[in-house]
Order: sequence, then C-alpha cells, then structure tokens
Amino acid sequence: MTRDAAHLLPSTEPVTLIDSDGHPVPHVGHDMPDPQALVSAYAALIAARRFNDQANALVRQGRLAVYPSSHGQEACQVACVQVLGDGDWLFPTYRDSAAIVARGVDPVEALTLLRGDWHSGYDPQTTNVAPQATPLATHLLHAVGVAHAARLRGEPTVVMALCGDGATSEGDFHEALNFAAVFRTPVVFFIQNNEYAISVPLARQTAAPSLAHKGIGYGVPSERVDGNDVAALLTVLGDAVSRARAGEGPQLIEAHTYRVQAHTNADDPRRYRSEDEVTPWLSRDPITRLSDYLAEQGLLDDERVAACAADAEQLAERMRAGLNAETAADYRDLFAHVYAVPTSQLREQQALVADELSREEVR
Amino acid sequence: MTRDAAHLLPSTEPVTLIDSDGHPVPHVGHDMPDPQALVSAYAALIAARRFNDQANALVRQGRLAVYPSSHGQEACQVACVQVLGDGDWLFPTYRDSAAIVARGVDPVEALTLLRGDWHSGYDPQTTNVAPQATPLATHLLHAVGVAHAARLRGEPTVVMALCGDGATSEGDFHEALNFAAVFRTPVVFFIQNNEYAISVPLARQTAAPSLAHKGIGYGVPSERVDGNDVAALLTVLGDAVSRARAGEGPQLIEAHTYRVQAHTNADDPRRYRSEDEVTPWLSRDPITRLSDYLAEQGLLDDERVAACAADAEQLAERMRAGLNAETAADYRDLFAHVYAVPTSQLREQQALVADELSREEVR
Amino acid sequence: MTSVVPEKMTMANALNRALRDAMRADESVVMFGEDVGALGGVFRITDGLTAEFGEQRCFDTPLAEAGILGMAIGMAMNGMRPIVEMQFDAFAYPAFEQLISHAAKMRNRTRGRVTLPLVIRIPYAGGIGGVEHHCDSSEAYYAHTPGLHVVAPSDPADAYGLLRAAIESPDPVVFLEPKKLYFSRSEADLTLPVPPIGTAVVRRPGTDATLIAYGPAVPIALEAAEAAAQEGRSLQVVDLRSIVPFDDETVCAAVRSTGRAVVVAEAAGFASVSAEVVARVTERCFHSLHAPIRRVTGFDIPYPPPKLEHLHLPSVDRILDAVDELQWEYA
Amino acid sequence: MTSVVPEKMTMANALNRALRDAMRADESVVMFGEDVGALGGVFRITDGLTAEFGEQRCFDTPLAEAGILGMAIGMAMNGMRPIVEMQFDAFAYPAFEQLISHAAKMRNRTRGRVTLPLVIRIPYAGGIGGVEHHCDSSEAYYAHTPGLHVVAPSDPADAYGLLRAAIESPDPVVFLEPKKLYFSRSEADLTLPVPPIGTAVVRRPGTDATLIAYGPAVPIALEAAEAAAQEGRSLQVVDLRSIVPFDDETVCAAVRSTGRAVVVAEAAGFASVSAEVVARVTERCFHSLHAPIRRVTGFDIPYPPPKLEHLHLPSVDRILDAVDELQWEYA
Ligand SMILES: Cc1ncc(C[n+]2csc(CCOP(=O)(O)OP(=O)(O)O)c2C)c(N)n1
Ligand SMILES: Cc1ncc(C[n+]2csc(CCOP(=O)(O)OP(=O)(O)O)c2C)c(N)n1
Ligand SMILES: [Mg+2]
Ligand SMILES: [Mg+2]
Repeated sequence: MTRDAAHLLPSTEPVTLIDSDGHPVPHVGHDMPDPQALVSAYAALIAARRFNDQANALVRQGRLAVYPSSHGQEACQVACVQVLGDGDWLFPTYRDSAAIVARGVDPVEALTLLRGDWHSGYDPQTTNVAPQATPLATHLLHAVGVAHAARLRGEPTVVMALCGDGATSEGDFHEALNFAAVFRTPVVFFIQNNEYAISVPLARQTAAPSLAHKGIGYGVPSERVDGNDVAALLTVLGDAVSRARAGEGPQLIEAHTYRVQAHTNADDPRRYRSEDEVTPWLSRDPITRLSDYLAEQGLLDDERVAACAADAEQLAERMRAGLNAETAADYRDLFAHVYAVPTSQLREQQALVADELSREEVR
Repeated sequence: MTRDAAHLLPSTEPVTLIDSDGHPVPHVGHDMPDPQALVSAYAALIAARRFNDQANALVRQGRLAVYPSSHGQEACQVACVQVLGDGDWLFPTYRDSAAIVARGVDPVEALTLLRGDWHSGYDPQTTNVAPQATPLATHLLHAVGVAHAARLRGEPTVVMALCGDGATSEGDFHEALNFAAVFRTPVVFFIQNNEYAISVPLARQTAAPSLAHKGIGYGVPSERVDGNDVAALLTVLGDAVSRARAGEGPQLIEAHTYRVQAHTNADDPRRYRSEDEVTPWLSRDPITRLSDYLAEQGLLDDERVAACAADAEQLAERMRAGLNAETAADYRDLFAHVYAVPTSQLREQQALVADELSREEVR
Repeated sequence: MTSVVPEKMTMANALNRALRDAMRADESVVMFGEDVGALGGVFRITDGLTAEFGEQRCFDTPLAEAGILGMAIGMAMNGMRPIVEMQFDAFAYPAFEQLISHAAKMRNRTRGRVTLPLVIRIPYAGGIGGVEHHCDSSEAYYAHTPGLHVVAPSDPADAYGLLRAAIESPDPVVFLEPKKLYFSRSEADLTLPVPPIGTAVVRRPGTDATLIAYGPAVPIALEAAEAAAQEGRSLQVVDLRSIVPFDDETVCAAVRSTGRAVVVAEAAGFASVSAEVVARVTERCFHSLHAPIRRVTGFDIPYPPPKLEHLHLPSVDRILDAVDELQWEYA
Repeated sequence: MTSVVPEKMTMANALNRALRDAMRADESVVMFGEDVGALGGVFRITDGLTAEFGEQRCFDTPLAEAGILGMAIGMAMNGMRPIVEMQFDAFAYPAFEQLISHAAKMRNRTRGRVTLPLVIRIPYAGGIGGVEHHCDSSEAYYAHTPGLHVVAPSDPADAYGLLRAAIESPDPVVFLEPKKLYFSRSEADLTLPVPPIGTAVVRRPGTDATLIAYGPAVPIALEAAEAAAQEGRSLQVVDLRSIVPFDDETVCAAVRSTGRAVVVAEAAGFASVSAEVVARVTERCFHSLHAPIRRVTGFDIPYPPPKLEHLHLPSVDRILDAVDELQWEYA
C-alpha cells in the first residue's frame, strides 16, 4: 500500500558543495553550479550583506523602526531568488528583506514596513513578490493559492515560499504542505532553519530527525542543504524549482544556517544563548566561503571584488538617501484602501480627521 | 545530524495477525494477544455492533437526532479501550460512541449529545472520557494537555486520542503531534482511517505513502495496523500504550478500516461512492474474522456466543428504555453553567424566560 | 439560464443558481471547500457544479479551513475569484486568522495593489436542531473587522441577488446563509435586479414602531408584525441585508418615521451587531425616539442543544413583549 | 513577598509580581507560551519565573498558538491552573477556535463537571509604534463570546489585583494587557485588595458628563477630564476594568448622575464593546440622558502603521470635541 517512500526522505547529511574552508566537496547527484552563477551569487551576497549592515545602522539612527537581520543567512537570501524566473513568485517573511531586494525590489520600498510608513511598500503585482508576512506560516497558504491559480491557467509559474524553523510548528505550515501536495501545486517550500525562533531553540520546536523529514508525511520530496553554502543552495533549490515546474508537485528544502545576530534590534540574545554558541558560526560565513572558493578557482579578481563592493555601496547610498528623506504620511490613506469604495461610515470618519487637521493648521 | 530515523517509520504493510478468513498470520515482533483478551474483545465487539445497530434504529424512530455509526470499525472501537488502564484517559470523536460505551460509560449518557438533550451527558472526571469532540482534531491538543499535567505530577496516565483520516489535515493535528513529541507526553494518537471524510476520499486528504508516515516529521514512532483485525489492534495499541507509559513519548497508530455505512443518517453515500467499493469490505468484517479464529481455536462455544448476545441485547434494551423515556429539559440549564457564578446579565435573562414560561402555564 | 417567470424556489435553489450563473458568466470564478464536489455540499448548495464545470472549477479540498481560505486568498491574489464554503459556522473559526489578518487587510496593506475578490460562504445560525458547533451566529466577529463585507439574505430572491453581487465584489464578502431558511420556498424572479450590497430595505410598512432584523430573524420579525397587526398595532420591518456596509440612511429614516424600534437578532446580544444598531441609531435619532430602542436577541450563552433552542431564539411573543415595553404611555 | 509600602512600579513589574506570587501560592499554577522562559517574554512579563520555579512551571512551547491554548485546556481539565501568553494580540487569532469552541464552552458543555481555570494573557492594543499585527484591539471578539471573562487593567495596582483574581477564577479569563501602559510607572500598594472582576470603578468624580473607558483608553480619558477641568467642565471618569462581566450598576449610576456620556475605546467602533456600552446604558438610562451617548473610538479601519497611528487613536482633543457635542444647549 505504501507508495515508494524512500525518495521522499531527505539525505542524512545536508548537501554541501563548498566546505567552510572554501574547498569543493564532491557530491553524488548534486553538481556544482556553473561559474557564472557563482559569480552572480557573489555579487548578490556582497549586496545582501551590505543591505543588512546598512539597515542595522539605520535602525541605530532611528530611521527604521525595527530590523530583523539576515546577517549570516545571506546565502539563503540570495540563492532562493537566483533560481527563480521572471514569472515566478517569491513569498518572503519579515526576515527576508535582503531576498526581496535581491529579487529587484527597490530597497526603500522594501523597507516601508520596517520603517513604519505603511504595511507594505512595493507592488506585489509588478514585482511578483508578496507582501512580507508577519503572522507566521500564514503566507505559505497564499503561496499555494498563487501557484494553484497559475497551474489552472496552464502557466509555468513556480512559487518560492520562505519560512523559518519556528514557523514550521504552526498549523498553517501543515495545511500548506498538505494542500500543495494533494493538488500537486508547484511550490518550493524553503525553510531557513537558523536554529532559533526568537529565544526558542530548535530542540523546543521539534523532536524530528530534521525539519525536512516532515515532507514524507505529505508525500513531498524533501532535501536538506547547508544554508551557508550558496553553491549547494543554488543546486538544491534550482533542482527543486525545476521539478516543481516540470509538474512533479511541491518540494521541501531545509537549509541549515544560524541567526548570528539578534532576532531584531529589540532583542537581547544574551538572555538565552552564549557567545560560545555563536562564535563557530562566524567562521562558517557564507561570503568568505564562496569568495575563498572563487579566488582559488581564479574566478574572482580584485577588479570584480571592487566592482561588487561599489555596487553594494551604491545600494547602501540609495537606502540612506531614501530613508533619511522625510516622507509625508497622508491621512487619507487610512480610509482609502479599506474597501474598493469607502463606506459612508469611512467617509464620515475621514471628514472628522480632515476637520481636526484643518483646525490644527489654523492654530 | 539525523537522529536514528528508521524506527520512526511505520512498516510497509499494516500489521495483521488474523486474516480475513480468520487464519492467524505470523508476524515478527507482534505477538497474538492471549486468548483471554481475544475472548473479551469478542464480547465487546458483539456489544459494539449491537450498540451501532440499536442507535441506527433509534434514529429511524426519531429518538436520536443524528448518529454517526462505527459499523465495521468496531475492532478499533473496542481495542483502543481494552488496552487502557483505569487511570488512563480516552479522547473520542463523535463517531466513537461505541468506544465510550466499551469504556464503561452508561449508553444513554453516552448518547445525550446525539439525542439533542445536552452537549455531553457523562461525567468526564469520573469516567476519564473527554466529551465527544465535534470540531475536528481540536481535542487532540486537550489530550496532550491532560497527559502533560499527569506527567508533571508523576502520574502514570496514558491518554488515547482518537481521530479520523480527514482530521489529520487540520492544523491542530500537526500541533498536537508536535507538542506531544517535544514534551515527550504520553499520548497514543490513534487514527481510524476509514477512507472517507464525509464524501471526501483519502486521496484528496493526503498524498503521503500513509498517514502513519506523518510521525517521523515529529519524531514520533508510528505504526500501521489492519483496522478490522482486533488481535493486531490489541497488540499494536497495547505496545504503544506501554511505550508511552514507559516514558518513550507519544506514539502514532494508523488503523486501516472502512466506513461501511453513511457518514451519518443524514448522508447519502450514493452521491460519491459505488456499492462495488463497499462490498469487499463487508467480507472483511471484524466480528466474523475474530469469531472464525476463536471458533477454530476452540475458544468460542455456543454458550459463550449466546451469553455475549444476551449481554448485547441487555445493552440494547437499556438504550431503548433510556431513549424512549421522555426527558424534561430544564431551562435553567441554559444559564447555570456559562460561568461558575452567573453574571447579573444572565440572571436577568433567566428571569425573562422564567416569566415567559410562567405566563405560558397560565394560558 | 435564469428563469424569467417568477418561480417558487428555496433559498438553497437560489444560491445554487447564483453560483451556477456566476460560474457560467466568468471563468475565473471557482468554488471549493469540504464536500462541495461530488456530494454537492452537506446542504446541496453546490449541487451539480462539479458535473457542469469540472473538477478544476468546483472541488473538494483536504479538511482544513485555514487551508481553504488561505489558498483562496492566494488564488484571488493571482487573478481568480474564489468562493469557499465553510461547512458550518463554528467550523469557520480555524480560518479566523486568515480572515482577520489577511483577507480583511490585503487591499489596505498594499494600498489597493492587491485586491481579494473572494466570497466566504457560511451556512449559519440555528433553528435546525443541530448539535453543538452547528448553530453559531458569528456575524459580530466579522462585522467588527474592517475590510470585510458582511451580508445575510433573508429570502430566495435576495439570496440570489446578494450572492451574485458578492461574487462580483472586488472585496472579500462574508456571506452568511441562514440554515433554517435554506429550504423554505418563496416566489422569486431571479431576473429582477436586487438592491446592491450596502442597502437595507423596508420589508413591511408600518407606523407605530420599527423592527430591525437581518438574516434568520427577518421572517420572525415579519410574523411578529403580522401578529401585531391583528392586535391593531402597525409595525414596520426593516431587513438590513447587509451588515457591512451598514445602511444608516434607510434604517434611520425608518426609525425616525415611527419613533420606536426593536432590533431582532439571533446572536448573543453582548458586543454584537444588534448592539451596534442600537448604538448608531440612537446616536443619530435620539430626539426622534420616544423610548429606548430594545433588543430581542439570543441570550449571552453558548448556543443551546436542540431540546432547548426554542427558548433561546427570538420568538414572536418575545418581540411583541419588547414592543409592548416601548413606553406607549408617552405616546 | 509583596511589598507593604506603596511603591512606584510599572504595570510590567506588577504583572510579573502577580505571576510570581500566584505561582508561589499555588503549585498548580503554570505559565507557558512563546519566549516566556529564558527570555522572560518579549515584554519581560515572565522575567525570572523559569529561574525561580523551574522549566516545568514556566516554559517555552513550540511556536503554535492553537497548540498553546489547546494544551492549556487539557491541563486545566486535569487539575492545573495554566496561564498562557499570546505574544501579541493578532497572534492570538490562530487560537480562536480553541478559545471560542472549547475554552468558552467546556463548563457549559459538561454542566459544570469540567471547569477550566485558565488565563489567556494578551499584550494588546496600540500606541507603541508597532508594525502591522502588533496593535490590534481584539476585545470585541472575546467579549461577544459567552463563557469568557474579559478583563483589561489600566494601572499597575489593578493589573496586579486583576491578574491574581483571574488566576484564581474558576473560569477562563482573557486578560488584556495594554502594551502602551506596560512601562508607565505609578504608585501601587500590592497588599491592598482591589475590587473583584466584574466591578467598574469611578476613577475621577465629576458632575457634567461621564467618560466611560477601559484599558489603554483610561489614561487618555483622565487626561481629557483634567483638560476639561481647566476649561471649567467637570468630567467623571469610569474605568470598566472588567468588560465581562459588565458592571451595569456602577456604570449606569455614573451616567445617571451626569446625564451625559462619552465612551472612549481604542478598538474600531463598529459592533464593538463601545457599541455595547452605548446600547446597554441607553436602554437603561434613556430618560436620564440629555443627549445621545457619543463614542470616541478607533476608526473602522485596520490598525494603521506607526507613522499614522496618532490620527487613529482616541485623543484628548477628540474626546473634548465629543463632549462639546453633548447638546449642552439643552442643559
Ligand atoms: C502567528 C505568529 N505568532 C507569533 C509571532 C511572533 N514572532 C515573530 S517572529 C517569531 C519567531 C519566528 O521564528 P522562525 O520561524 O524560526 O523565524 P526567524 O525569526 O528565526 O527567521 C515569533 C514568535 C508571529 N509573528 N506570528
Ligand atoms: C473543524 C471542523 N471542520 C468541519 C467539520 C465538519 N465535519 C464533521 S465530520 C467531517 C468528516 C471527518 O472525517 P474523518 O476525520 O475522516 O472522520 P470520520 O467521520 O470518517 O470518522 C467533517 C468535515 C467539523 N466537524 N469540524
Ligand atoms: Mg528561526
Ligand atoms: Mg474518515
């Protein structure tokens, strides 16, 4: 009665193609991405790191309300976007601002939410990037719906749906995986397992051998990958996207990585973990690993390094300029988008605010 | 990184100890229950079948509002109760009235809900049987809580938590399995996979190799069992209870059975399945299978058969007597149990009804 | 094809027709939920849709309400007009987070860039002898949530017209179908336009007091008005039809015309839609009122079992009692 | 050990003390949720509890709110008094079904045989510059649900007393903690008894009109009363403290004494607790009212982003405007 189950289980060890020292690791069934892809990934990693650094700085300067950094997770941020085609969709969480920007969204628009200006800044319909989801795992179901609609129309769309290790505990994670599997919907569920959900470690989140072991319970093929190895990520995620696009249904990928910084600037990690735990992860940094490899392969020269750094600095400059500029909030936005046509009640309420504001001006 | 995963997966085929012809099937690692247990199971099966038949009849006579029959699933109903000790708890669904009665609850009290008298009739605290759950999968979490509280106090309680194949799709199923696993809570999750959720067949519920394959995603050891073989059920469920009691954490058991009758009397199965699909299952009836085996083993003589039938008839008589008797509904019950102490608002509302009723009497 | 001659039909028929006509008219309309395919829904509202439109346009899902609504939200984000059925009122609660945090907020979140033309059909309220969890009146939860339209028809013609309008709405509509009215029959000409969502109607003229009701309470209010007429009192009956948007104009005009009002609703009264009606009508019509507006609602108790539900539900007698208390001595 | 001398403390301190004192007093009290262990909660309300009482009495769970509440229900069925924390208001929605269909109904379902002494703590409402989903005022959902007590303190002393009472309650209590008041400090003598759940209090005497508020709106109402006093108008301020049970007596007596009232609340007004207050007070005090009761509430919109929230929240000016509209020409 059991359908062939073995291929649904992930490998025992996460797939790694470049080790922490930057040396290639041969891997049966998983090829090294071509140099072109790795060099693009390098540029994207440098930009993503710069994005994180600049966002952290902007928080300290009071220009952003809050920032959940993906420092150390940039390989995940970059790879999950690089494997997508133009018509594909990305469903990010609050921690995936770097991925959103890697996808081509304007960095200032990407930070609208975290700046406190509005709940979302970019246009999902033109960027194919869903609004960042805060209620955990809820967006995974939207991802299934977007993919299912595309499939009903015969479009080749694949949806990349991101979540964290903590989010896998929510009922919506379960329902999303199951719906996608039953309807063979082309979604790649990509878990960035960074070992923490705010203060709660993975061991309090699951007793499973790995999060990827959840796949078989839905009939979803699953794989584990080193989340700090952009090469392995590109290959594993790329294969998953291809399978999904080929009609093989949803795929589940767990990346093993680590949240090197605090949950957000408001968090104090000293309350729940020691520096000793963090230190080893610093030496597994995704950027050094890739640049060591590329340098060794002769794929990265000083010129390219400088060019990437310059591009990243331009990105940072764009962020600073955009976020240091004052934006005028428009009170009419409060009422304009609740419904397509404001109700008479909303028109009354808007008039009340208009009246208050006009009286303030008079004073 | 993967903890030993193999033991978490269920066997390829469901465990069977007595086949459809009543012949014993040798099975490595699973022993035939002792004759005593099988003979008790026989008596319980006869009673459970009689209970289902009588309840169906009472619906036709208008004495019950609705009845979701477990006809054909009686082996599951009986085995999951027989493996429990006195201090253990049972968490049943609306379909598990026969199990509740097998556990010793008065049959008329067990039918209070389905009769429409009140939402629940028996006392959970004295019977260790939770109220029958209608909102699917929600009670599985309560089961985890009851077990966890017992464990915190060092009590040896095990909780048997029942649900159907359809209920496994709900988020609460996921959360219950996961909480139980993370806290190593002594719950046996017992899925009666009867192939249907009202009209929806299993294939629309899951694409997994089996429902038991969900266990590994939580780190929960899982097993599959022939749900019409009470011997296999007693052994597999009994072992699961022992492991849970020994501190090995939750266990997941999937029984493969079939809903031979309609979902409830209000359902019309001809709309979604053919008689041809049902027929083969009739020959896998759990009662004939066990009685053939017991007869062949010389464990069942005419006298015992007659005694069991007489006991079952007594049960049916008790049901008829209880359900044919008119019960006086007390309007004060509407208000008395909303809170420990009725609010002043509820007292006012009760007075309003009292006044209306007294005026009706006067008329 | 809708019929041109008025026809006796049930609300269930009318809803089924509305779904069928909408699916014929617009390819992007899809219907899904639990048991809505081959079975045609436990109330048969989706009867025949899979047969006519195929598995891709009307289909059963796995048993998970958050999943159903969440997937519908995604499909609506990507060009479809999904209609989902929650099997019973209380079984919509697992979808609450999806409804409140996403369905209601997506348009606002994206300043109109992502819109969700989406209908959540909920067989709702009591009076059918259902066991626990099958009879909740949950409209207050939805009506309190900005971003949702909330609609409740009270007869077949309205059921047809409002459901067609809900499906055409660019915004999410919680469509509440009074279960106990599913199988009552009345004459309906489905070709006639019905007033749009957001419009209340006066169902019966009257001069002495106004009964304000919606959904399952409307027929009771009409019965009460009929009974009152026998006793020489003329009661006007307003059917809200749409709870959100709320038609202040029609309701207030009606109450001003009589100076007295009773709100009738099945749901528990506390912090409810009926409370809102009392509050907003009083705020607006205070000086036209001869007496405080009264409420006849379900009690502040969990919905009772079948044997006791008749004591809980608004009844003709209870409405007439409330009307009697409208301080006629001041008239 | 609670302090005997009145002490300046924050509401966060007071809540932490209440938890600690309750856990010391009763072994069956346990506390769990997301990040409540080592971290002490994102607002530090559970700070130090795991250190003092151990992993078994204050612990982190997997990240799933239905799971948290569902497990708490089971533990309460089996002799414990669980307290759970929902990390933010909008993150309580996944637990909605457990709350509505079980927590609220278990006692009633079993006619008192199974009781659920259970506290659901929810850091709630806005005014803290939080991003979407972190500022919902969700009390109407809970207050409309029979079987739940709903409580919202407005100062540290009340926070302590009400939380102790909630933990001792034999019934489930939804305990709403106004986030924006967590870190404001005031003098509190925690050894003094506070009025029980179900009791409103007059926070400030006044003769011209009554402001009725609860939770985060109380300090604003008090400020408005202070400002009005400067302008020569005497406003009474009633703090509901407990939304369910509702203290009709205190509230109606207060309104009758002034003949005018404004209800102040952060939540959207439609079908809300503020609607209920207007409706029930009007029903009971109609002939004492010189003007319709007005509401100053959040608008019927999703909670706005930080940059705009000041326009949404009830303000002193908006309250004073509403008071001005209480038809003083009729005085
Ligand atoms: C439904 C819900 N519950 C709680 C929260 C509060 N919360 C925000 S982030 C977070 C931790 C998430 O952990 P994980 O999924 O591992 O993602 P990470 O932050 O590590 O990227 C929590 C509990 C939320 N956003 N949504
Ligand atoms: C949360 C919820 N959603 C929907 C329902 C309506 N419903 C009652 S039984 C049922 C099918 C359940 O199927 P399964 O879990 O396989 O159990 P079975 O009836 O086959 O024993 C459904 C959809 C419900 N009771 N609860
Ligand atoms: Mg994480
Ligand atoms: Mg089933």
